[in-house]
Amino acid sequence: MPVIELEGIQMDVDEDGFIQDPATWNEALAVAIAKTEDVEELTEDHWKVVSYLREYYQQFGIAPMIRKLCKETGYDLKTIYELFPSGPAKGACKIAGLPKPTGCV
Amino acid sequence: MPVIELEGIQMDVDEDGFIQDPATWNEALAVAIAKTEDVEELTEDHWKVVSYLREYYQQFGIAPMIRKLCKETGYDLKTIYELFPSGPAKGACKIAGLPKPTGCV
Amino acid sequence: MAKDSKTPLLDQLEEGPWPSFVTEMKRAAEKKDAAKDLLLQLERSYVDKIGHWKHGGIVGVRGYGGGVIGRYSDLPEEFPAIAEFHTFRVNMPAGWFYTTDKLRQLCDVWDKHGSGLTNMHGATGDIILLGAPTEALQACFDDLSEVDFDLGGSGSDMRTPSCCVGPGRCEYACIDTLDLLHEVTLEFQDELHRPMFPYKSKIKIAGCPNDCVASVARSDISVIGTWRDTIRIEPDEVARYADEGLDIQSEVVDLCPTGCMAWNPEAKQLSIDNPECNRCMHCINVMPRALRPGKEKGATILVGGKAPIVRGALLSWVIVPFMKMEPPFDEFKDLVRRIWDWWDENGKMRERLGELINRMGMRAFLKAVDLPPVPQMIRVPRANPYYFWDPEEVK
Amino acid sequence: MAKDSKTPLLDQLEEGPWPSFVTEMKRAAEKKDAAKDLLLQLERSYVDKIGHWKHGGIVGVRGYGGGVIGRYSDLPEEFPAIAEFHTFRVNMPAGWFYTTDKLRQLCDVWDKHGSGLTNMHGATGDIILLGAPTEALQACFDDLSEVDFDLGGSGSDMRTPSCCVGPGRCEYACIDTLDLLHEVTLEFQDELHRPMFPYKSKIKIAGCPNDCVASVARSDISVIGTWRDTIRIEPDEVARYADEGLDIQSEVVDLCPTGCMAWNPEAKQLSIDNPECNRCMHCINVMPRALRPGKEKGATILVGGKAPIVRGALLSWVIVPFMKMEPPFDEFKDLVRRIWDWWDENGKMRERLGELINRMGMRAFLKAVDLPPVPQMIRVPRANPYYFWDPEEVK
Amino acid sequence: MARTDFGPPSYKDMLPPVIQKNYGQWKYHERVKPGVLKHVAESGDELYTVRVGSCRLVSTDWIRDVCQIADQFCGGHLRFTSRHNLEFLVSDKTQVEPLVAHLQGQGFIVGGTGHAISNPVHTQGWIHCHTPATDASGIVKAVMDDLAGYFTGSDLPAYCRISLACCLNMCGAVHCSDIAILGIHRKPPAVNHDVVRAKCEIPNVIAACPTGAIRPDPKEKSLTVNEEKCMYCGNCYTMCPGMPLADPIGDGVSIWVGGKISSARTPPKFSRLVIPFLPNNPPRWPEVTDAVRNIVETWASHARKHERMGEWIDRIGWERFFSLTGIPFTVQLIDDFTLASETFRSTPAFKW
Amino acid sequence: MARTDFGPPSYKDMLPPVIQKNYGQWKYHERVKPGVLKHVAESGDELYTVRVGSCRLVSTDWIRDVCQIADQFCGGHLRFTSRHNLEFLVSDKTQVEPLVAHLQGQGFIVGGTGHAISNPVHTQGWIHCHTPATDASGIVKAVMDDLAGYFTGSDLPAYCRISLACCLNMCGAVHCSDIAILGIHRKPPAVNHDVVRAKCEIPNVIAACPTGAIRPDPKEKSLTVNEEKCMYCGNCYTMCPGMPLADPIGDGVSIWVGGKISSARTPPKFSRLVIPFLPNNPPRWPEVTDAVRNIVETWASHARKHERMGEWIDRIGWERFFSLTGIPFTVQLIDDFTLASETFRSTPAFKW
Ligand code: SRM
Ligand code: SRM
Ligand code: SRM
Ligand code: SRM
Ligand code: SF4
Ligand code: SF4
Ligand code: SF4
Ligand code: SF4
Ligand code: SF4
Ligand code: SF4
Ligand code: SF4
Ligand code: SF4
Repeated sequence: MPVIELEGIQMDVDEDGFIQDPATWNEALAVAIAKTEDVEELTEDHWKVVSYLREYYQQFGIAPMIRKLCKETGYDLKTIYELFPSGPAKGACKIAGLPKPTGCV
Repeated sequence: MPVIELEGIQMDVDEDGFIQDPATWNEALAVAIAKTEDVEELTEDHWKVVSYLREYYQQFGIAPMIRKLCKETGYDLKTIYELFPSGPAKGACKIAGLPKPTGCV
Repeated sequence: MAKDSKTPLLDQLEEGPWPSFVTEMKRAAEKKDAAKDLLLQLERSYVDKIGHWKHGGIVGVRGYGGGVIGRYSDLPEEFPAIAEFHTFRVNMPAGWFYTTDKLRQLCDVWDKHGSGLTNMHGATGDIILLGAPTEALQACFDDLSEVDFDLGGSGSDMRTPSCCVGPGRCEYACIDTLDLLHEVTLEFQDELHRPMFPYKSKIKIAGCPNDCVASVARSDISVIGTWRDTIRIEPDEVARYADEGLDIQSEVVDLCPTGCMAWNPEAKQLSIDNPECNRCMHCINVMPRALRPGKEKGATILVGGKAPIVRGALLSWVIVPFMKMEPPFDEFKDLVRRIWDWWDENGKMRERLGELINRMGMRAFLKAVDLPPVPQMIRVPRANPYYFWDPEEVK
Repeated sequence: MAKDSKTPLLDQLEEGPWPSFVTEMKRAAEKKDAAKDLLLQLERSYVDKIGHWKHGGIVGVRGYGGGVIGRYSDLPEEFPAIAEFHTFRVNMPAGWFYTTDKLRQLCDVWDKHGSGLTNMHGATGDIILLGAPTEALQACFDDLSEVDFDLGGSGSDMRTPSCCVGPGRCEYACIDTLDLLHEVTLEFQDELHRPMFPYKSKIKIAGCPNDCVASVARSDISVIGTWRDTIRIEPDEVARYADEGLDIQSEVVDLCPTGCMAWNPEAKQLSIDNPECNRCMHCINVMPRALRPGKEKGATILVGGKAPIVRGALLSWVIVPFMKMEPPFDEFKDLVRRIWDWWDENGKMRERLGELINRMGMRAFLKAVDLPPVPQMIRVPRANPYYFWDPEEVK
Repeated sequence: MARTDFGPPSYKDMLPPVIQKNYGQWKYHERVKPGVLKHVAESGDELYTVRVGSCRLVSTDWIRDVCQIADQFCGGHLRFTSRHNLEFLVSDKTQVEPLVAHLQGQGFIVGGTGHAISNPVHTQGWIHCHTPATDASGIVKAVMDDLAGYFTGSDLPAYCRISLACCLNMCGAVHCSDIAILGIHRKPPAVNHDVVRAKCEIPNVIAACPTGAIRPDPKEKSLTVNEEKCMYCGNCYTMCPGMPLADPIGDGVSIWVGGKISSARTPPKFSRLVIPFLPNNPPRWPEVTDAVRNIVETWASHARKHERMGEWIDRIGWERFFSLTGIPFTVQLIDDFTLASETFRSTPAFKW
Repeated sequence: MARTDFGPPSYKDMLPPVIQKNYGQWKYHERVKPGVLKHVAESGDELYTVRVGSCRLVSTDWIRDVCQIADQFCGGHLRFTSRHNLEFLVSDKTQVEPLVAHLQGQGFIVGGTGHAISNPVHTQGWIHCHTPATDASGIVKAVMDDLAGYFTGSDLPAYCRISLACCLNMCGAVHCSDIAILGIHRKPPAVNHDVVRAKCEIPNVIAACPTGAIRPDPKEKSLTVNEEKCMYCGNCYTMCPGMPLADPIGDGVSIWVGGKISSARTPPKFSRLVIPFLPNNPPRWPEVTDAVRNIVETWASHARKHERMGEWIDRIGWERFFSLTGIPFTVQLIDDFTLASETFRSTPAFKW
């Protein structure tokens, strides 16, 4: 199983770089994952999205639908892609430590 | 609204003689109603059926289906009609103080 | 029609060529207060555009759970004679055949106890005796039984089964509808009189696919006569129809749904490719002198038909393509028992057989009643890939 | 085929008249380890009777949420060259027309970054570039974009729309399928590349009711060309077909589903009762020299088609019987937006448009997208009495 | 206690002698003229049937009247049909015309055989039921007064079966009629909490609703109805008197066409909604009689011989049915119940 | 960052000159011979199309090969069809025969036009997908090797479209094919709790199951499957890697017939299940090729001209389809999903 290394701590991730145990997520880890997804720095805007995703996931056990994400965070899809160039699923969810979204591909 | 009179106490019933407020049911009342349904005396067998009906109703808010009634009390339908000549709905349920069964007629 | 009539609206329904129920009500009203009050309450409904009966009613006679429909006016002060106005469902003789004696006996009983109004017949087939007070019920039933009339079904029981005239007057009858009906009714008296099922269950029997008793649309168990061999042709009569001016090509051959007929106008010869015939009856219907059902007769059994409550109307579905139907009809009665057993065991309250099959699946039903799957059961095979396997099969 | 072949099972698929994908894989395997390992893993699947890919995979290129399907071998040690084996969905040109130059550019890019294997084309219509490792993805896309190839759809987005050859080569085309396709694809680039919907959404465009792109069965929004006036007849050509031996009566007239044609063999005259024609295309298909669609052309819009996941397959349903289709196709684009808006607002996760309409009712859909009910929308009216009224109407 | 479970009188005792003799031995029949059938047995015996319309809701006096006629002409035998007509069974050919004349003289209506409009199957309506959305006997009378010529004649293209049910329970087989007249409610039940509390089996009422519109109301120990989801089927009222739907404005009549029962040529079919609402306009429901006549006449003038309503429509298409009859197409006709998707059109092949 | 959202290459730049000139001005076509079409424009210009079968899974070498042929004969233009065939577009009539000869010499298979069996639409199978119950390319190769004569000839009664999908997702339009070959699983998912816990959105997995077979397993923080209710659709696996269904014995192929897409004569139809299971028997799946050939040949020898598979079956009836093909009728063919009641037979009119 691949691992990601963060300041000495090793973390199991799957092939796509999603962390395996959502409980191990922390903010420092998010920063590290962000780098792998072309996000050099997590700004307040990024955190707003990330926090929303985590809260939603903790409450409902799933990732929100995109429309909901945009509505609730106030960012349109364009902005989300500016913040997370690899998009909400591969980018934002991964950084937020959610399981890999399994919708259709 | 029609009334039934039982040792001086008057009780609202509907046209078919079903008591209107199930909470007012008591055993003496059952005996009185029984007389209107060709049941002269409530034997142990009768009480077994009546009690089962009341318990079921209290738990589920409905009268049991006949098959269930027979299975659970151990009396076949013939016996039920011997006990309650006007049948489980018009006879037994009425004596047990259940609301009028509203299934199909 | 008097100027000061109390029923000015209904009076208008005494005019016109079609027989008038208002006239009938008035005739009964001359003798019976109940009929008079019924007329007046109906007039009120015509004014109010709303019915004036209370909900439900549960009344009956000793020993039976069904057969009487309770009904109370919601205007008992105004119409006291119909404050209680319960109807009897009286089991008719098979095929609705009567001697006038029998009918008069019935009238006598009803004139004595009830409103003098009837439905000849109810939609299920019973004689409906319309309206008697609670206290008259038992006595009326006692008198009915004196003249050999028993009650029909109501509530969650087997409803009064019915059948077409069949061998009584119809040359198409492939089964003895009248006898089967009578046998079945006698066999299931308990099921008829003592509601015990999740909901009502209806049996209707038609002698041929014309289905003159509408069994396919309104019975849980539909029995429809048919044959297994070939249509019998009377060549001379074919020619006679042609001579009489019937256009056999356009009225018969072209309308045959399977296209299995051929007509040679020169030779005046009609031929049928019998294995391709689906026995729809059309050609026989048009040329009854010339064509007749085959000789190897029996019935197709279909189940599940019903009106829309609760999940939508259903037409019955073929479950036995062919069953011989000979007295004492044990094979059929056994099947009915197996079907009811499964339904009674699994059905929810107010769930008809067809709905239960829809909920649990035809597969489960066929297995439970032990019938083999055959293509005659379906119009088309499934279009969805959602089917099950017995784990035993997957090895 | 060498005796010591590592792919004895697959080798058997190099024989026979039909072109062999195994041969193609071997050709690619000569140059690419990934192709070789793919071949070996497939042989393994042929032995094990099971696939050897892991579940899912979510990879992509910058700025896009879809267009690449992630895939990982579940035997990465044995087949390291396909441990990561992601495919690109590359948006094809409308109608799958290519110049050889363009195709060679594509091959160059793919030979550089990927396995050298492709699907020409995927079932949705994309060019499928089969298999590249994660690290190659961005570079490969960069090079693709250099030669003007953009990605198609994947995930919960508008999928790559497709269309039939239409006016490019077909005399039946009632709309400019190629142009409409191109316009729509450009218009909805954002929806194509950035999944934002409850689930996938497909658009397919056919030039006539022959539907050579199977739009009715596999697109959420199906556009099918048709006409509103009368079929054009070339009487001389009709006669010529007859002279050439076509049996116009049995092959054309008798098969017309509406029975609106008549053939006079003596006069060699064919007539069509056009208002009764349903424009099924059959007669035109059989006699293209003689018959042609009318001149007042446009499209019927249908929605809801899809494969069986989750609630069963659906064919698309007519919602607009006729829409003129002229550039810039604003009416159509607006309608698509209204449809998506409603779906996006109300759809559950993984609920396709057709399923949502089934769940919320056609009535709700028509109201939301502002389309009037017309009989052309239905095959038959409802058979159940369960319909709704706006309280406003009940007064 | 009275004896029980003895069953109906035996049909065997009810059959006229000619039937007893030729039981199951009928060979063919002919339609002598409207209202008169002739059945011929293998033995050569003939049986004539004279069919008479009945309003079904009859007095015992009427029964005695017809008994007397049967005594006079038919040796004391008669029968009723599955559509509630009355049939006089005559074994003596010479009695047929006198009987017909006698009947007509007494005001009976002879007909209903062959390609005619026979007696409309119908139900109780305001006469005896608690759930009707309209009357039964009254509309039938009004419609048949208008169409009586189609009962006494038989020159329609095929059978045309008209039926009426006064509520969605559809007593009778109206859901498979050439023309069905169906009473409908259009307002959700007005919940009476007191009644619900006292008289209703709450779980059964909730389960009874086909659309899941009913929820418990724990505060009231009663029920609430989500009015948006209610389509007024009245099923909850059947289960519970506390949920009445009847309303003078809400209630009325809908019209359905194209059903059939027999398997002749085409399999049985359901009737389909074509007019979602016509008002209750007693005593003669002119909107209803007009609508029915329009449909009958449009069919009669366009259908081919032997083509039932539904077969005709299948051939010409529903879009053409609406243009020929001039009936407006409204959104209610589009299905949105459980099998709705089967009713949508999945082809661009339709008529304008 | 690379530029984005520029869209596909414009088709306008891809069209050969004859098409550019006659775009939208085609007048009629003729089928010259199997694999060769001739389209004539209003201008009188002619366009010949030579169609070639393709296995769809091709190497870049193959693409370069066909490009070279297109350069040689077609001025550097070619196209693919919606069924993945390759088409050479020739504006010079004299080039047609040389091109055909050249193609055949190179081992290409020319055909697929008119009343033929064209290229089977198919999917990934074991090549690239994670949910297959069978392979795609392998079966297609085996079936088409067997039926190649129907690709190169065109004397079938009508089109016969064969399609294959390797799982119930049915990529491609196999659900409306004359013959569909569909991979199916027959075992419920083997739940891997660790994976479910770590990787799956539990509520979505539960919601994904069409039969409601999946329940939460709170103890394991995972899921359980009610195996009696599972019909192996694989939808849960799509949502969650912890629920694999693939199994060498459970997996295999089912056969469906009678679907169509075009509206010619009859509206589009779904294909219907006729063989619920055939084993995976690579590399040549003989049970599948036999079954398909049997169906094709039975149809071809019984259908009338222009009668597609489904039209033929509609005419003769499904009971006759089973007797003519000799395919056994099994209980799996009887629908028990949501619209099941529409598929049952409600008439005694059927064939023995
Ligand atoms: C009297 C009769 C109508 C008539 O005027 O002829 C009738 C009258 C009633 N029917 Fe019926 N049904 C009558 C034949 C039918 C038929 C026709 C048939 O049996 O062939 C049907 C359709 C076939 C079927 O059963 O599906 C029919 C389908 C219903 C239904 C809907 C059942 C369903 O599953 O869809 C109900 C509702 C219910 O059971 O709660 C119903 C309920 C009723 C009730 C009991 C009203 C109620 O909601 O409780 C009516 C009592 C009226 C009264 O006060 O007298 N009635 N009912 C018919 C019985 C007479 C007889 O015994 O001969
Ligand atoms: C590549 C392709 C098959 C092929 O070999 O050509 C394909 C491959 C997959 N399809 Fe598909 N679908 C492909 C065209 C289709 C089509 C046909 C079409 O688009 O015209 C359909 C039926 C039409 C439809 O959308 O309804 C189709 C219906 C599905 C479904 C079921 C969707 C439904 O609503 O019923 C799924 C399941 C899902 O989305 O989770 C699915 C899912 C998949 C997945 C992503 C597997 C999955 O469960 O996540 C497959 C990825 C395979 C891989 O690893 O490469 N694929 N899929 C086709 C796309 C190529 C392209 O872009 O050109
Ligand atoms: C008397 C009766 C049976 C009974 O037991 O009471 C009966 C009797 C006959 N029917 Fe019927 N049918 C009777 C109700 C029906 C019904 C049920 C219904 O209407 O509710 C049907 C099904 C209707 C439907 O399909 O919707 C019915 C569909 C037929 C058919 C098929 C007609 C068709 O083309 O669809 C025939 C054949 C024919 O007449 O060509 C038929 C033929 C006949 C024949 C000719 C049979 C015979 O050889 O004796 C009888 C005389 C018919 C006539 O009226 O001209 N009978 N017939 C019923 C008379 C009802 C009435 O008073 O009008
Ligand atoms: C090239 C292509 C369109 C494209 O954009 O790629 C095409 C081209 C033509 N189609 Fe098609 N059809 C094409 C896929 C289809 C499809 C889609 C599919 O198969 O997935 C259909 C729907 C199939 C179905 O109904 O299941 C289709 C149903 C038709 C029909 C209707 C046939 C019928 O009777 O049902 C016609 C009319 C005819 O040929 O008589 C038709 C007619 C034609 C004509 C004659 C149109 C014309 O005038 O040019 C073209 C030559 C047909 C031939 O092969 O003989 N085309 N055609 C597709 C070739 C696929 C292939 O390689 O085999
Ligand atoms: S169903 Fe058949 S047998 Fe019975 S009366 Fe009608 S036509 Fe005669
Ligand atoms: S019974 Fe029907 S299918 Fe058979 S030959 Fe007569 S018309 Fe044709
Ligand atoms: S769908 Fe019509 S216009 Fe398009 S290619 Fe096919 S036949 Fe031609
Ligand atoms: S297009 Fe179809 S419906 Fe119209 S005339 Fe031709 S065959 Fe008939
Ligand atoms: S149709 Fe409805 S209202 Fe009429 S009798 Fe039957 S249950 Fe009563
Ligand atoms: S009338 Fe019907 S839909 Fe409305 S609440 Fe009652 S049961 Fe539900
Ligand atoms: S049909 Fe199933 S297995 Fe085949 S490619 Fe599509 S999703 Fe994958
Ligand atoms: S395979 Fe399908 S039916 Fe079985 S549990 Fe998974 S989702 Fe449910």
